[in-house]
Amino acid sequence: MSYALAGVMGYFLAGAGGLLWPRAQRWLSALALLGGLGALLAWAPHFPPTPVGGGSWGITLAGDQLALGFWALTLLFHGMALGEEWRRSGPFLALMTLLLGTCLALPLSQDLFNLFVCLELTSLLSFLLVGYESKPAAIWASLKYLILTTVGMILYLVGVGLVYGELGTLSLAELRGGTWQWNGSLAVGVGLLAAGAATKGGVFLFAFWLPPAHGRAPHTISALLSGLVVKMGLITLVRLAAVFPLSGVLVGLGVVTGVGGLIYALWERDLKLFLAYHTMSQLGYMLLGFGAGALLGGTAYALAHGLFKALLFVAAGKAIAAGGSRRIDELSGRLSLSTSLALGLGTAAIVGLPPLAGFAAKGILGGSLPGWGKWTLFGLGVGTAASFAKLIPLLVPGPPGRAWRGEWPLALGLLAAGGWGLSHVPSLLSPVAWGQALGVVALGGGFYLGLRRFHPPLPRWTLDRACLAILMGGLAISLGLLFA
Amino acid sequence: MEGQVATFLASALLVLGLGTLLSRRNLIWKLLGLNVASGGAALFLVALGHRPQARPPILGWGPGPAADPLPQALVLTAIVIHFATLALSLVYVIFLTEHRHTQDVPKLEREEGG
Amino acid sequence: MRRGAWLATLTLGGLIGWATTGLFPRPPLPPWEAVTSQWGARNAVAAVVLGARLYDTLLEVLVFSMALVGVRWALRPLPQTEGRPPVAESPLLERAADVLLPAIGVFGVYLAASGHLGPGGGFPAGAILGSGLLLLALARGIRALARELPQPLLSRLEYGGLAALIVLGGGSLTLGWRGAWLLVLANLLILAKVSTGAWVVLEHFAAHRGEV
Amino acid sequence: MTTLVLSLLALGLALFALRQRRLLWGVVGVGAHSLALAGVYLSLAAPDVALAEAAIGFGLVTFVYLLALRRAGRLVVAATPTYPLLYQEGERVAGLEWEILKKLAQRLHRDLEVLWVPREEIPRLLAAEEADLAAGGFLPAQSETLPLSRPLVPTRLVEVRVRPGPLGAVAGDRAADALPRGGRRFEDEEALLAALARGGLGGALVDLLRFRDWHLRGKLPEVELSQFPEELSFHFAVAPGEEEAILPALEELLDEMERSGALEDLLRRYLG
Repeated sequence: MSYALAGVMGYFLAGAGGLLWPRAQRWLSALALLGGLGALLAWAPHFPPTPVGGGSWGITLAGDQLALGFWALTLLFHGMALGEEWRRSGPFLALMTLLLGTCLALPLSQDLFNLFVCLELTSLLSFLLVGYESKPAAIWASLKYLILTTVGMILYLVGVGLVYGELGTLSLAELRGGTWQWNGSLAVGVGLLAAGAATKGGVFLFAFWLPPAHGRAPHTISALLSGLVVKMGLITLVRLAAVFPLSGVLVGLGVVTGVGGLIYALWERDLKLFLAYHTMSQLGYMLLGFGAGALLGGTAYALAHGLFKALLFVAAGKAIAAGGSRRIDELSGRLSLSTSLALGLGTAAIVGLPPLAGFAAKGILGGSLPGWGKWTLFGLGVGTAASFAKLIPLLVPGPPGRAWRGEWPLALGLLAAGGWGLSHVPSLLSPVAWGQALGVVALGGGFYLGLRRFHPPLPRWTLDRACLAILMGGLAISLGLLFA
Repeated sequence: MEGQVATFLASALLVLGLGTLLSRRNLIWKLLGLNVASGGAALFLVALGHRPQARPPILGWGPGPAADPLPQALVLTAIVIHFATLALSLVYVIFLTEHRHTQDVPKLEREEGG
Repeated sequence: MRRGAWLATLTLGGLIGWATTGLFPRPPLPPWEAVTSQWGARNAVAAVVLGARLYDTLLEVLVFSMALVGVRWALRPLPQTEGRPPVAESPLLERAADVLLPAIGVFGVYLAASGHLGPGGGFPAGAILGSGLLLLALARGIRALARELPQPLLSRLEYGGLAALIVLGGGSLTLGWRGAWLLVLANLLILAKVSTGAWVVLEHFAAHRGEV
Repeated sequence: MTTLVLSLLALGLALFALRQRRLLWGVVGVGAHSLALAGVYLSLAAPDVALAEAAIGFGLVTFVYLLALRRAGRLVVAATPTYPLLYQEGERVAGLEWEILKKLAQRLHRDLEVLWVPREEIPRLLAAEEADLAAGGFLPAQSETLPLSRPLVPTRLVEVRVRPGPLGAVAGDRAADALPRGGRRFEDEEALLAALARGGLGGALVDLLRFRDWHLRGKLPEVELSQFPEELSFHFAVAPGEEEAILPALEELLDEMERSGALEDLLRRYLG
């Protein structure tokens, strides 16, 4: 564990140093990446590591598979982001290093309040990076993000109070081992905790900050936020669910998020907003997995989604820069071969085409779900394919453009993770599984052709409505837990 | 008794703050509401750490039971975090005011899109 | 919509209020005196903030610093207001500033350095120091003073304090450092960080101030 | 007991602050509330938290809010020049309503801007939210749907007779609705006055204030006057989208001005 902590501290030091000496920030950031890799290699073999901290008042930190997976993802993202943003001026890289450091710190945390502080740090850094280019639309998205997550975090803080008041400890590790009584106060407290984490974790009805924030950010940041940062809220939910009886809540939220995000994504024309809504929908898969107790399935999906969504966002950023428009129908034929290729690879992965990571992750997730879960997964898969059929015209390459930079760690990661998944789950190698995957995609394409001309009026989520949704959602979870 | 009174105050402040956040249109008013609500959340924690006739949890500060130091420590952290988010959001409000000449949320939503 | 909003918040508040009734009367406190002295403190809150949960405090200081970076960065493209200072300049105020400046400095440092013994600590001390200095600086014309202050020194103090705090936190967490020296050092570092930070925030806000 | 008293104080201050109309009072009120909250912390045996709340929650936060208060956007007033309510004097705008509008803009933290338009344009501009307020002798009958302020200046309709013949009125005015059979509507008052001078019109139906304006400007020969008994008054009208933001502040301002006698002074100064 000490190695892991040293790795985290290395990131923070590199960030602080980067703010102090702006010229050195990219080298410091690269150094932090090396340190992080070293720390990962040092602590991964001694698995699971011994927890540190705890005791009276202390913070318990522990590593598990989830943390290990997210460490690997974070380091891969760091490589991608350095490749993309090596030449960016201002404190960008230092802030990004700090954000990545927080994403390393949060999965280790087993303490309710420490999770809160980590979440706040990721939020604050995200606000800064979303509004980094000082465009009014991005600043507004960032402010919306700020206000909504602050509401969520206020609920979370009250939840911390109730749980601490009832149980007298903040350590989730201690609660998991100990004996305690479930009662009304605790139900309300846990409900508020879950609502706060859901707000941060991009759950539908809780997180309408997500589409504008992810859609308006600089494209590397969109990739980071969608692929990594939004899952920090999800990890918090998983940590809570490991102690408290939240699995029903997670499954419910998963279905709502999966379907809700998909409905918005199906008819969205703005490329980055479309991907942002899709992030919501994909978070539903993970919630479903975690809710059903499939920790490995959920984690695998979270990691795979991180890879392909980041690839899609990076490619989308380049497509928008090259095509001069954000609208999907105006971009066709204007993208370079490398951008088209990246978009194509990401799309193939997200719809679950073999042998990429998306296919493997869906297979692992599906294998650990009960029957109804498999059917939900199937439905969501068809919807995903239907909505991504919009991108097919973009796959026709236009004039040549810049070569790959940040894409290659992601693409390699996609292939490697896919290969790893396939080699560990032999059933995925069968022709039946491959046929099923192709069938889902074909069905989705058919749906797209049918739905293309139909435009339902979807409600717009203004700040006030989104805020009210958080409060109502918190109320609903609390009451649900109270009467369950 | 004091603790219970303070938790009720905290709930009332939460209602007041969040209600203001939802019902006002001006951004600075919304932030003021958020400010009051976060004060409520902080007070909530401190109130739960209180014991009847407690003294501050400092060695040598008289006899009798002490208040729980842990929630107080958490609140210290939370107050600073809330100040940090507030300062950042106010800066963003200044930015939007200079560029869009309004602090009215519905107008901003119309201009910037959802 | 508005009525619904009030109804929802009221229900939520009611639910929270109801949930607290189950928590009273509060159970007795586990013994805390021994742990406090073990960290080398007399103030248990300081022992938690700077000892047992120094990691949280470290992250919190990071949050604070990031807000400062944001204030600087987001206000950068906006024009600054030149002209009349918010507080009228007067000889009396200037004399008062000369007398009060050292007093506030001493008070801030004392509050921070004694934070592990009694109420105080780096954060409030930094806030008092930073805002007190600024209030007095307003009397002298803040732009002039800001130009005189060496910016590199300020940022070195700010980020250097942050880096030292990270080292301290890491050492305490992984190597088990503890003792009164740790608390005093942490408080002073936080003081340095927060007072420069408060100064920077207020100075930037004042430079772009609105109508008050 | 101390806790109870301080809690009530903190709650009362928060209620006071958040129900204010003026942002400045809101900020000051929330600051005072923070100070009371620090007192509550002290009474709950949390001196550290009290100190932090006083230094950060009261000190820094209030400071930052005060420095961040600024004029947010514009308050656009659609108006027809009407002496002495709202008119142009060279480059400057002046008038009774202008004095009130200036105070309102300050209170709402906005910059004031006047859009000079013909009277019948006003309801459309307000509905399209191209303007926030209507002023310059706005009579309630000009639109049934717009939210209105309280009556500002009382007036009446008068019939101005120069010779026998049909009556005329300015379109969009209350007077135009009250025209008897055979009356003619004119696009603006200059057209009406021209028609009167040419002799094609027997007289006009106008409100008292406009009549007074014409009289002062020497636009009318010797005339015969008859007044209608109907009481009318000028108002401000507010754009429907801004009703919630502007109308209460306006009413509050008018209340205060009435109480302090400032409104009466203004009326005396401009209307004699």
